[in-house]
Amino acid sequence: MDHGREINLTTHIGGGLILRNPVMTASGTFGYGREFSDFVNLHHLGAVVVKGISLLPRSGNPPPRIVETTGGMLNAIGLENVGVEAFLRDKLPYLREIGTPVVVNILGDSLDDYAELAEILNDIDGISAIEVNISCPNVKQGGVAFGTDPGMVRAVTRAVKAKTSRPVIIKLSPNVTDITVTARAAEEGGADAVSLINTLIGMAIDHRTRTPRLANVIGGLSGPAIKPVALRMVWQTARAVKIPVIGIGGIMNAEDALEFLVAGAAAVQIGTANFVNPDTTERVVDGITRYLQESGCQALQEIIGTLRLC
Amino acid sequence: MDHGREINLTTHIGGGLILRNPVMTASGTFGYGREFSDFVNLHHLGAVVVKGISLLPRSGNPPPRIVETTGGMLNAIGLENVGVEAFLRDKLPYLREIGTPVVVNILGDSLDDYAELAEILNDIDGISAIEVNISCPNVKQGGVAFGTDPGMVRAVTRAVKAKTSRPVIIKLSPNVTDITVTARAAEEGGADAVSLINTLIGMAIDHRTRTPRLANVIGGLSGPAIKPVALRMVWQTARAVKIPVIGIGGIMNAEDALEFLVAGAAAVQIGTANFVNPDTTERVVDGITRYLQESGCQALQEIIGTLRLC
Amino acid sequence: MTAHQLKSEIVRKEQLAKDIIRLTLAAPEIAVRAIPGQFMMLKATDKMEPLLRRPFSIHQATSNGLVQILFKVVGAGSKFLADREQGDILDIVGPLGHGFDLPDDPSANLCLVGGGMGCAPLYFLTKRLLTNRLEGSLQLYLGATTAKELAVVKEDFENLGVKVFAATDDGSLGYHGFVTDLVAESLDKELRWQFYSCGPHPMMNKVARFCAAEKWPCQVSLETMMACGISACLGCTVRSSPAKLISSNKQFLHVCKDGPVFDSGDVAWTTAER
Amino acid sequence: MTAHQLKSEIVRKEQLAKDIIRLTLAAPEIAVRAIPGQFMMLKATDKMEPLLRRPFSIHQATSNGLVQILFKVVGAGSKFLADREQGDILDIVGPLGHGFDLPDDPSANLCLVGGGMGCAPLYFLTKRLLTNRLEGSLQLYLGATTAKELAVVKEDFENLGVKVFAATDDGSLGYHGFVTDLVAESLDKELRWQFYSCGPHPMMNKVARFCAAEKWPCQVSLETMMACGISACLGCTVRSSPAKLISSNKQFLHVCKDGPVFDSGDVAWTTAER
Ligand SMILES: Cc1cc2nc3c(=O)[nH]c(=O)nc-3n(C[C@H](O)[C@H](O)[C@H](O)COP(=O)(O)OP(=O)(O)OC[C@H]3O[C@@H](n4cnc5c(N)ncnc54)[C@H](O)[C@@H]3O)c2cc1C
Ligand SMILES: Cc1cc2nc3c(=O)[nH]c(=O)nc-3n(C[C@H](O)[C@H](O)[C@H](O)COP(=O)(O)OP(=O)(O)OC[C@H]3O[C@@H](n4cnc5c(N)ncnc54)[C@H](O)[C@@H]3O)c2cc1C
Ligand SMILES: Cc1cc2nc3c(=O)[nH]c(=O)nc-3n(C[C@H](O)[C@H](O)[C@H](O)COP(=O)(O)O)c2cc1C
Ligand SMILES: Cc1cc2nc3c(=O)[nH]c(=O)nc-3n(C[C@H](O)[C@H](O)[C@H](O)COP(=O)(O)O)c2cc1C
Ligand code: FES
Ligand code: FES
Repeated sequence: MDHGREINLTTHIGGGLILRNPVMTASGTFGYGREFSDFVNLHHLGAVVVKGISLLPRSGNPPPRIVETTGGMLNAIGLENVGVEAFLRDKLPYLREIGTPVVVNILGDSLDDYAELAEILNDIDGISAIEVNISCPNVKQGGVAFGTDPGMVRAVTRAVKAKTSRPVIIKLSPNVTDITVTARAAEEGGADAVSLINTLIGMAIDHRTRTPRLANVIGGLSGPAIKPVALRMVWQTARAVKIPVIGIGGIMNAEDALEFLVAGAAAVQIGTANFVNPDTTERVVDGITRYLQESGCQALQEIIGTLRLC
Repeated sequence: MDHGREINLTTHIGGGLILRNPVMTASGTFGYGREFSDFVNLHHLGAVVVKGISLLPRSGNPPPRIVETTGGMLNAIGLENVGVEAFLRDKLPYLREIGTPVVVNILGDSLDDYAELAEILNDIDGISAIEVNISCPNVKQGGVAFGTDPGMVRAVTRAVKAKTSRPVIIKLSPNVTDITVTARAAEEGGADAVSLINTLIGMAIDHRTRTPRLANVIGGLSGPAIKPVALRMVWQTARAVKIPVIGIGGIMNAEDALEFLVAGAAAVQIGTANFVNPDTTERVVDGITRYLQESGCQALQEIIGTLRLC
Repeated sequence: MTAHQLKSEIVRKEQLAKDIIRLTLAAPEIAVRAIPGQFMMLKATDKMEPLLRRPFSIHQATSNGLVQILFKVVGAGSKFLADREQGDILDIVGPLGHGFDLPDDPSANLCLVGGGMGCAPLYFLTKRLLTNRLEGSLQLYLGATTAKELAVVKEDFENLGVKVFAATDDGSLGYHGFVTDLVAESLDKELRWQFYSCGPHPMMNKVARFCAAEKWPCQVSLETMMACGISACLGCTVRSSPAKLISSNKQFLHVCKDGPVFDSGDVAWTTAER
Repeated sequence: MTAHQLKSEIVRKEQLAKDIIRLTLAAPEIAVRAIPGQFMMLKATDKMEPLLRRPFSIHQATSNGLVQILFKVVGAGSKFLADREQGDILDIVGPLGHGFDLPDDPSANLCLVGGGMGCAPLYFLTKRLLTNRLEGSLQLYLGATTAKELAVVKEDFENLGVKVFAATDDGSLGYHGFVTDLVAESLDKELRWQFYSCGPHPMMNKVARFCAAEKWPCQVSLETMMACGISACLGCTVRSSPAKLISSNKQFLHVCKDGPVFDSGDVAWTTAER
């Protein structure tokens, strides 16, 4: 075994975007990148996905916003963010300097919001792709999440694609009966890739006070508890669509990441693990590299989607 | 505090069925009751729900059938069971003797299977209710699970109700976009109660061998990892239907059970916890009793559905 | 601000009371930068449960590269830490957050009020205040439920040459009652005081109201649930006070970044959300 | 069959090799009923991870109410158990499963073949076989990767007055090679043997094939993933052999109930599913 051997870790995540390695950060768990500069060499990451951005700043939900559960956590941050203007002014320049591909995660209340955000971001230098968070309520249509209706998924995807020349990644909600249906809807709408999963909707109660543990009552479940569900959905989706699939959900280490890659993910995103160990992303890059060296692979592509069913 | 004080733990779970306490066993995790007689006084339970029964015996899936995950486990037992005939002959007599209400969980490949099972069981003494597992593929309709389509849920419920005078509990699948839709479909079909959740569909991969850890590739996720999702669905469902809701999913102790009761469950079922501590069910009964005593309640009903939203 | 993730050796473990532990950790990079009021996030398991790190105030940071935490066992995370022994390695991240602002004026009169484990950061603060050659008076109040919880730390403060006004809920040491009542009864109201407080939320709430009434500046160290401690999760919010909302246009503040130490006038003292 | 769930004290802990531990547990209810080849399910955490109990063979059960397990640290569960100390309490369930069938004929020639931790139940079996005043010959083969893993248990068997034929993968003790090859080379094939075997699947597979060829009866102790150990989860299946399928009409057998000890001819020796 030649441990010094160079491994080709590059991976295509759609729309012509090639990452130097498959390890991305998950939106909302890595701030705007800078927050992790003490712990991670940001140059070593495949891409940084920033906290979800809306047209206007949002202050989010009242506290308590987070609660720990067995093997996971619930969050009801409420999509707090600085808004696109402040993001471009205060946050993007730092990331642009780093040079690692920046993926901007966007969210909105209506098709128009998404379209407008896509248009604004299209003119900006230093943005490699747009990731569309469709797990938000469509305020104009009764508050049902965009991501649970294939028609709306198609429409959001089209609306964003129409306004941008950047690769568009549609981030799918796992709170659906059949994720391959929404994945295909995104593909039909012109998505360059899909990423999944966003959080599962969950809840926790303090039985003594008989109150919800989150002010928002319900929140999003993330962390290792959801990994089996995420992996299953990634595997199903990778078989159902032709565009690249980015795997997310409960990835804590390189072994977990490899499971997603073997299941068919072209890249992975790391979320909750950043809170547990702020250096997780870099460690996962190292761990994948080591595994490939040890298994005699030359390139990451040799393992993607190689799950053997007997 | 008078710890000796008698608490009224009785609870209605629909169709006139009253349990002495709200603690039931979850199907497939408690065998046919007898397996736990060394560890639990079966007289102390609210009800025993037996392993899912089909018309003919089933041998189930090839091994490996189980794998542990963070805070949970995946199973792909494949509905192995002795079949209704052997159940009635070899298993039911023991339970009948115990006298604790017996709920028979049934499963089938078609509407006719369910109807036939309901009819067979209707004539039998010592069966308090029928629980219908609708997380099974409808073989005649392309293999989509009955439980994911509201139309099929309504149809199965009607088919079973038409053939039995016993209370019918429809056991809902969590692998749906909106559980209140299938819950209402069951209610419309005439269900006396709904129980939820069945397992979430998940998967695990051995990244070294690049093979699935379950021979069946996908399996059902259970245990504390899924509790937040289960609790959220129970809460949503309790607000959406008028029939009793039975809460299931990751209940490990009395505190967990109380969370479900506060969220609106009329009773709870305990599954995976039986494997971890075979005496869990009895301990949960004791723990709920102690909690009610300590909070000065006279009856279980004083806490059901008492979640305060601020 | 630079933070570090370190594998840190436990060089000393002290069991101060039944459930109160003090750990001394070798963490030169943190010790050299730490400011009183700052905290660290400690990994409180070698498994996935509890999943998240746990925040603990820096109880002391010494020039020879050591930091201390003083904590009470309240759940699984603190239990794990309490079960570690000398020589064990802990994974720690720090120093984090915005600490106490030290007085510019050396003649300021300072009043420190700690309740329960709130004494932890106040010790570091007291030491730092004393090194800044103080002319004004320094008054220290510590409250606890019972003598056993207070005795050891009281002595530590006294060894710095500071008089401790003690209050216990059960009267087993010092004043019988709330430390805040002791403050109200015994503090010289003729002077102008700068308050520093850390302890249970209702206690700090009282301190804050008291100071607001007297128009004295008051800094409080708040606690919330934290997932990251490094301003990435946005989970650690408290509501801004109406005044702060107007001045900053921010509805919420983040304890791990804007705090844990705040001007008491900047935060909304609603108890409902806690 | 009656099983018990007990809080059982560790009365002795022995570190037999780097990763090999023997625990002696006070469990009178289990000790009095245990049959060689049966196992216990041990709770291997005080938290939720690992969630499930772990199965371990009964290595010895004594008339004074003690049971032993002998195990290797391979993951989180066994690590937890290895970290327990004398005086700690473990939550155990047992005795479980169908053990070895002892020979009816006191003049039967018995051949025991253990590999790795497979020696654990064979010790209990050997003791029990010896108490049944044996006329026939008892031949014992033990295999391990290296001398260190074998040395201690070998001595224990020898203290029973049994000669141990040892084989190690690295040749550091006894025969250099697989224990199955040693059996094939050294066993007197003129006699009729009853085999008892426990060890890695491929090893038992070889033993089973060897016995099938010679038409000798052979009992093997199998391992699978187990969630409950008490025949409730139906997770611990192995495939029936074609013969067994025909005779019993059962496609699968359950290791925790039908086994862990099976007639080697009853199970399908496919390795693909493991
Ligand atoms: C900035 C900061 C500094 C702190 N400094 C100290 C200190 O010096 N000494 C000390 O004893 N304690 C301190 N705490 C509190 C300490 O973090 C909690 O006691 C600890 O996290 C509890 O973890 P657990 O797993 O033992 O308990 P859990 O079982 O998690 O919870 C027990 C109780 O602690 C609360 N709690 C749990 N996690 C947190 C969290 N991440 N933040 C706040 N509260 C929590 C819960 O609401 C619950 O009431 C501090 C908290 C913060 C935010
Ligand atoms: C009836 C029976 C008797 C056993 N007797 C002994 C014994 O006397 N001494 C001994 O050292 N070991 C024995 N084992 C194996 C022992 O149960 C496993 O080594 C142990 O469960 C591993 O747990 P872990 O958490 O340390 O490892 P994990 O991290 O869970 O897994 C490590 C390895 O052990 C395997 N494993 C995990 N859980 C189980 C399980 N429940 N059953 C079988 N294999 C598993 C995994 O596939 C993996 O290869 C026995 C197993 C069975 C089924
Ligand atoms: C605190 C928190 C905030 C999040 N914010 C966002 C967000 O703004 N936009 C988004 O698309 N996903 C968001 N997510 C979801 C994550 O990006 C990720 O999809 C999910 O957490 C599952 O991955 P994990 O298990 O690795 O955390 C957030 C998750 C957490 C825990
Ligand atoms: C091994 C196993 C077998 C199961 N078999 C059945 C079954 O036959 N019928 C059914 O309706 N549910 C079955 N379930 C689902 C449980 O009844 C329960 O709904 C689920 O496990 C969630 O509860 P828990 O987290 O408490 O285990 C099974 C679950 C497990 C773990
Ligand atoms: S704890 Fe994560 S932002 Fe403050
Ligand atoms: S381990 Fe559960 S049935 Fe055998």
